[in-house]
Amino acid sequence: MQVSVKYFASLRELIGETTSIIHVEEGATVNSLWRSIIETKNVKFDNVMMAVNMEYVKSEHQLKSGDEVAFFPPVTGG
Amino acid sequence: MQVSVKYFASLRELIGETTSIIHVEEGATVNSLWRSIIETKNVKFDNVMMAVNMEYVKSEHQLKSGDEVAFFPPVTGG
Amino acid sequence: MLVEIRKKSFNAYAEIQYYLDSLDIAGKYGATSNFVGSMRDFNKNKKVTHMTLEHYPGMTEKHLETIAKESIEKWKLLDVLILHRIGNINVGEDIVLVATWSSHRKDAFESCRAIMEQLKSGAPFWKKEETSAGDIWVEKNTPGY
Amino acid sequence: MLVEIRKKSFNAYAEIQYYLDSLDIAGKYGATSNFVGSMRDFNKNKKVTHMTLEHYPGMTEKHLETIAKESIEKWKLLDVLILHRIGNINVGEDIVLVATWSSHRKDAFESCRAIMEQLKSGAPFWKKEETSAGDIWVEKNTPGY
Repeated sequence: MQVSVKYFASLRELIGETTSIIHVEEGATVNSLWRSIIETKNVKFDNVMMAVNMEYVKSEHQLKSGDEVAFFPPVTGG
Repeated sequence: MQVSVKYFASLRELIGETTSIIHVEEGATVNSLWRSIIETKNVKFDNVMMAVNMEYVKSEHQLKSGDEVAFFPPVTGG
Repeated sequence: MLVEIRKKSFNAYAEIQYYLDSLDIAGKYGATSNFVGSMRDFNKNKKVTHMTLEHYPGMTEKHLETIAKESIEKWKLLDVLILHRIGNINVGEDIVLVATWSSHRKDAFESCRAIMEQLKSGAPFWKKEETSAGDIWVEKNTPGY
Repeated sequence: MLVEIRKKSFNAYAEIQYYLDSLDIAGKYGATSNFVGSMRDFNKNKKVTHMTLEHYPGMTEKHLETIAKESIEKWKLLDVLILHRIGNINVGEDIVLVATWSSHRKDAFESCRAIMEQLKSGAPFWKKEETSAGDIWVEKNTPGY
């Protein structure tokens, strides 16, 4: 199945992409997706925050086809 | 010696005066002045607050000639 | 620092902007906390139509200035503004305005709230409300914490 | 309740007044608490000349609306206004505005501060500062309590 993935701020610059469509296996979690991304891109990134369909999720959250997944650093607004 | 005495708000209405000049004995305290006022005026008033020369004082504060003494109810500004 | 007792009604936000424009602290402050107290049309389930605010000329100003000065020192504030109405007040009008400017939000929030609590518990003001049950001196302020 | 993300600079006090004028709560609220966060020209002893604020379109608005709604319920607020800048920000400009209207000051103060803390810790915004030491993503917000 496919999910769309967004990156923001310093992570967006590190990955060099804003959005991409990624194939994942049935049963994949947001964390397994994250692991495969940093392995493929060969990058290191601490304290990543994860959202699915614009809601924060835990790393063990299971993905569904068509999900919008977002990875980003700690937020610094306000 | 003499001191000037001011009353505010509900106490001003109860006493029926805004300001008066009162004779006190040497060594009088703000509390002894207050006692003599409520006795003379024959009134009862709970929770009075006391200030001398525009600073809050304790009831045992000793008066000096020419002091500006103020008695008033709990404050309700803001 | 500015502390003022006002006989006429004021617009809180115009006052903050006007005072801020007179300062030279842009880029220095990161946090502003404001509190505006306004006149309600009810108090303890009674309808209130009008209010009169009495103060102790001289002591009130002195007391508020001490609160402002001590707050600037305690929280290392860049500036403080305190305005307070006296006299006849209509429903919906602003009664009190406190604004504090600081580098960081913690100091701005804490100082603004602390100034309000000190003002409420110590500054010599007294409210008399015209209510459906007659004219009544407010006996005490509600707790703020 | 209004939550808005703004690309252009805004004047915090004009915005509060404009929003308040659109409401019909005069006489109902006794307490307004406002917080304004503004851009400083320094951060951790570095000179900052400019800032860019990135957000997550869609999620940021949704997240702020949830914070506002939950606060209205928790503190029984009469209204809430949240504005937040994105894009290019100059020194001295306002970044965030939170206003809460309540019957009593305790609820106004607590809700305004809590909204700011929730916004700071959870709303998807990211600051990049142009400093004397180069362009730097701000790594984390300073604690607010």
